[in-house]
Amino acid sequence: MSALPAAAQTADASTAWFDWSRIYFLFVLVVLCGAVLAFIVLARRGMPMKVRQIAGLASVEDAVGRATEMGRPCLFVPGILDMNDIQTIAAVTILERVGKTVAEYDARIEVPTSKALVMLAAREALQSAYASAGRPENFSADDVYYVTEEQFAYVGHLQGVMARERPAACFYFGGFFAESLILAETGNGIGAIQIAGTAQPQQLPFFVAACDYTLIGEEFFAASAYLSGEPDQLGTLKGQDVGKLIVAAGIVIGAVAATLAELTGSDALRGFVTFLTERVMS
Amino acid sequence: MGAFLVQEWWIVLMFLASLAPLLHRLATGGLVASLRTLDRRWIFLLMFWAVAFPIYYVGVTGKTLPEVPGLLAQSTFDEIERLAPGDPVLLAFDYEPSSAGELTPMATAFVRHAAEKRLRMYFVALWPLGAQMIDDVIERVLTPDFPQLQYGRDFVNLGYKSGQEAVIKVIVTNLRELYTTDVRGTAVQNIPMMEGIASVQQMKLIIDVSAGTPGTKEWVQYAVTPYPSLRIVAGVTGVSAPLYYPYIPRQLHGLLGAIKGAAEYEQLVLTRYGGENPNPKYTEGLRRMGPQLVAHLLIIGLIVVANILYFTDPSRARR
Amino acid sequence: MKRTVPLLIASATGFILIVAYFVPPIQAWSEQVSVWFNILAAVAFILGGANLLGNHLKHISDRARGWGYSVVLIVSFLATLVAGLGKIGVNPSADFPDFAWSGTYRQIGSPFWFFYEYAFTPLTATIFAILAFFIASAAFRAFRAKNIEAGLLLGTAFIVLLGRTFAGVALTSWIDPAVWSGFQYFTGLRIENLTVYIMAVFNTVGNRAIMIGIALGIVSTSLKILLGLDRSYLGKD
Amino acid sequence: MIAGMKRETLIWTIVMVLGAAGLLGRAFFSEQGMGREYVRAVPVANGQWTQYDGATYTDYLRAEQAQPGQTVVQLSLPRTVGLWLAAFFTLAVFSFLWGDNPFYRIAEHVFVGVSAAYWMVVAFWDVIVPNLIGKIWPGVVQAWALPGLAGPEAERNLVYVVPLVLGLMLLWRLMPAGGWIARWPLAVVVGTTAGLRLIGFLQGDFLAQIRNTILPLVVFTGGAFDFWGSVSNTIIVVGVLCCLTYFFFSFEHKGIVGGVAHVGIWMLMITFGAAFGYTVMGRIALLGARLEFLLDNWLWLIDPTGRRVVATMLFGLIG
Repeated sequence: MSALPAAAQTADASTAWFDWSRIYFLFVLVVLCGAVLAFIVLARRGMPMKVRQIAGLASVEDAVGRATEMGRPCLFVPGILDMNDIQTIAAVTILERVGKTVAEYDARIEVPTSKALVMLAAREALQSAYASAGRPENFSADDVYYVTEEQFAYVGHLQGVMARERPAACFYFGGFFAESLILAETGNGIGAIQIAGTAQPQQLPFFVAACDYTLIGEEFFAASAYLSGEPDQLGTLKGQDVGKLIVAAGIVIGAVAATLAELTGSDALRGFVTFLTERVMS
Repeated sequence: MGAFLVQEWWIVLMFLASLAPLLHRLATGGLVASLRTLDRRWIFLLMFWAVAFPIYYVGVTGKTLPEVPGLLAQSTFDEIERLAPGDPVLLAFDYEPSSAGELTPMATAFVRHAAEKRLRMYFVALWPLGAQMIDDVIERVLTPDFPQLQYGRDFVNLGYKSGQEAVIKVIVTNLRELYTTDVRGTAVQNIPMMEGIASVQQMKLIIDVSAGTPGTKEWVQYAVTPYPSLRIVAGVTGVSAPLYYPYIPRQLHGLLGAIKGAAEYEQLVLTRYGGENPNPKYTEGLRRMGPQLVAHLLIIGLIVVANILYFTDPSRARR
Repeated sequence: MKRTVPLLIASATGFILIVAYFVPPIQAWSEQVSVWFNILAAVAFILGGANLLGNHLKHISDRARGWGYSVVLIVSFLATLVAGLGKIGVNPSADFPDFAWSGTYRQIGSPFWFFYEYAFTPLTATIFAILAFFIASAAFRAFRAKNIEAGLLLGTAFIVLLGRTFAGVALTSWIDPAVWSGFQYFTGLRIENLTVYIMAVFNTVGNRAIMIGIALGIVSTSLKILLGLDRSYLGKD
Repeated sequence: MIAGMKRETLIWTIVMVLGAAGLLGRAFFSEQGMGREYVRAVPVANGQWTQYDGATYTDYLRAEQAQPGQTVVQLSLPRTVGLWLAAFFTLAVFSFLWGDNPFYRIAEHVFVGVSAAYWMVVAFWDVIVPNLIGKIWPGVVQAWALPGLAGPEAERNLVYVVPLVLGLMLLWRLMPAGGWIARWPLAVVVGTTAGLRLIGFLQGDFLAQIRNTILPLVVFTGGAFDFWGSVSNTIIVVGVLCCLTYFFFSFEHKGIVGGVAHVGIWMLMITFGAAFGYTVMGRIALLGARLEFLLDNWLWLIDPTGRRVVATMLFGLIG
């Protein structure tokens, strides 16, 4: 159970067709994915999927509506990461949902990107949004454009765009780093409604402090499901909840066992805790 | 201080003149009412002076604030101090110019400390521009102050490799699979100090200067966690420091956070090796603590004022 | 063909990589794929550059508002590009003097280096630095103890800020067992210790929960992509 | 009120312009002047070319003192122009804090242009040449840009035809018709991302964080009950559970669930506050570095690193 035999085991496994040291991991993977899949199936069979309100998402439509009234554009920033990050892919999915609202309101949305691949994907998403809103003719590929790879040049450009075009609604979804507060404070200076969502823990404080609504971590990934309102999308959220229940159960069982082991000094309990942490969760 | 203000009267004059309109408005328009409608550009201006004035003061007089090293800086220092001359250490420079303001003082102090200890230094970079940062520090510290140290014998710049954390995973078991040459194009087998170095595991210590991803977290996850005999200390930016606390002390053996960490560590290195009149390049962090203090006090003051305004706001009760 | 095939491609590559994690002979595939991604991203630069050029040329030919700035942009873009790709002013590598192209494109003193050193570097660092101003204005506006949540946010930030300066340390240095022996139970309240405690306990709690949540979100998002439920990036036919 | 504002702004602007002019004048007409860059000529490759390394004013004066009229350390006109450009860009970006203006827009457009091209050049020389062309046609790059390529690195690897084909499909976007083919490489990227991140996050973050949270609520250190250790562990375990409750999507935040979720939000807020406080440090350091650039490198008003030490000494002698 120490580090050495485990390493030896891995070495043995390199010639086999299955890495047995990862069997517990496979188990965890199957359980978590299974929970999500099960709820997708249940949703398709018509089970009602009720989820709680998330204030930030309920206000997306208001923000777009306000922009329309004021005759100003919306700004959508998909973060500074490339398509090899799930946050960016989630942002593109959210863009399609937000874009649909924009198309329905006949508002204008501008999507500057920092990566060429993101530009391609965002164009596809926005075009499809306009099509599903029944306004394919209003889509303009020029609204989604590439700026530059460099983080701060991109931010400098966004600042300029905000100061000049004064968007009434700003959406920041994706992977953000130091630019989070620059964007949020510039947006605040022009009086825009700002909704942000990211999975970069260290940037959340700035969005929380300076934006009107912030989706924290998991909420950000849930946004596309919420905005779509489709039953099987909502089902995946229920699946995630089951995942959290499993986590909570694991922590409670583990902590109780560890506490008892500490109090009683029982080797069996200690062994169980070690098995849990070093084998199952290694 | 008084003599400084008299001698540099013009900066005092500019300070007062630039704030005169604000003071005028506060005096005539009512203190609380004016503060409530304060244009944020006045805050920007205050911030400017809070940083510019101490820099000028420190720059002209050369005085710095005394620094009391904290626990983490002390353990970082001890990790390097306990090594013996000739021990190999890996210096990973995972940052670029945009964070150089915060990290250069640490990089300088780390390299100086390692050079004073006569450790063998292997430089690598996981960020494309990290290789340039390495060259900078070699040119700034090793070339002028340690001319007896030879490239290839005492230190080597292995340069940047793309692949982010995948690089760590590979070099922790086999350094030469990725690093076939150094940054100058010399084959690794022709570099004397590479003899006997097959992987990162032979390093007595990993010193990481990190501005984000890939960086300290990845070194901890992919090098130290699977090979617990490895030890690592890191100098990181203020924004990323909170993320690393959970790894202390089992997976991360020393941590310098932001300019404060740099200043504390500089103080330790100076106390041990400094001499009376240290070269200014080794006190960069200490110098920066002056503006740091005034700016922190300004922000604290702003928060206090904002809350007084909030709690005395008559419209608050109605809401 | 336009949408089904890519969907199948995405699912297949994703599932293969998941399986590869458990099958030792093909575990290295995941690293291979990362290298491929870097190549694709590099090729995509051509698309990005073409888009940038096209946009600003259009601005100029339309005489759109502020078209002069587009001229500035295009000139700086092309100048940097030509200087870098052409390795203008770069000497061959000292080890291979006969190979004209063997020098490094970053050579100090070359035109490309000039753009880097005197435009790129100061601009990056300065845009980064204006964050200090925004932190001050955000602190003044947003850090008001309107409710318990905001109060906690501001209180913690306050303690950490104070603890990181020499003033804060001086403020609580009187909690010292040497002053009164009873203080030995309260040294944890000294501001520098309080900071470490906050970072090690509360900060760990928050970050941990956020990270677990994010991981679950990523699992479910990835699954939706592999199942073809999330396919915005492929557009409509 | 508006008239008052305007007068205020006008006065302020005049004061600042006068101040800036005074500053420039003071720096310019001082004994040593301001804002010049020097270089040192170093012969390379047996004198076939000359390389120009950066030098300080101190170096120049020393060289002149040793041998008047020498040509090794010289004033560099291009670098002096560069320095002034850098100062202009710095001030132009700061001017955005006042409001959008033509200077900022020039800086912004230059930056976008230069940086877009910069990263294209980096991608070409660091990725396309070694990792694509070099893998498929190693002979070509060997004869052209990478003569040092040798060993296993120099062997042809036809697997790289796959990214080449995918790349060409991507570029098909530029063609008038059939742009949809670019969706294929995009699908490969998105599919691999989904697969890799699914595994990566479950293993790296998810399991590791749960594992670290399995802690005994009661801690004994050396046989004695450790009160603070127990409190910390209890806060961590209970806190993580409360925060997880906050993230539940199935229940409204009401009743008991609401209460627990609220404790979770409090924990998150403390986390955010701590991170905010920590970050302030780093950002102020960056501002300090920029202001130091203006005062030191450009205006030559302060000299913390001794670039002009001899200068003052010499002039002191003359004066």
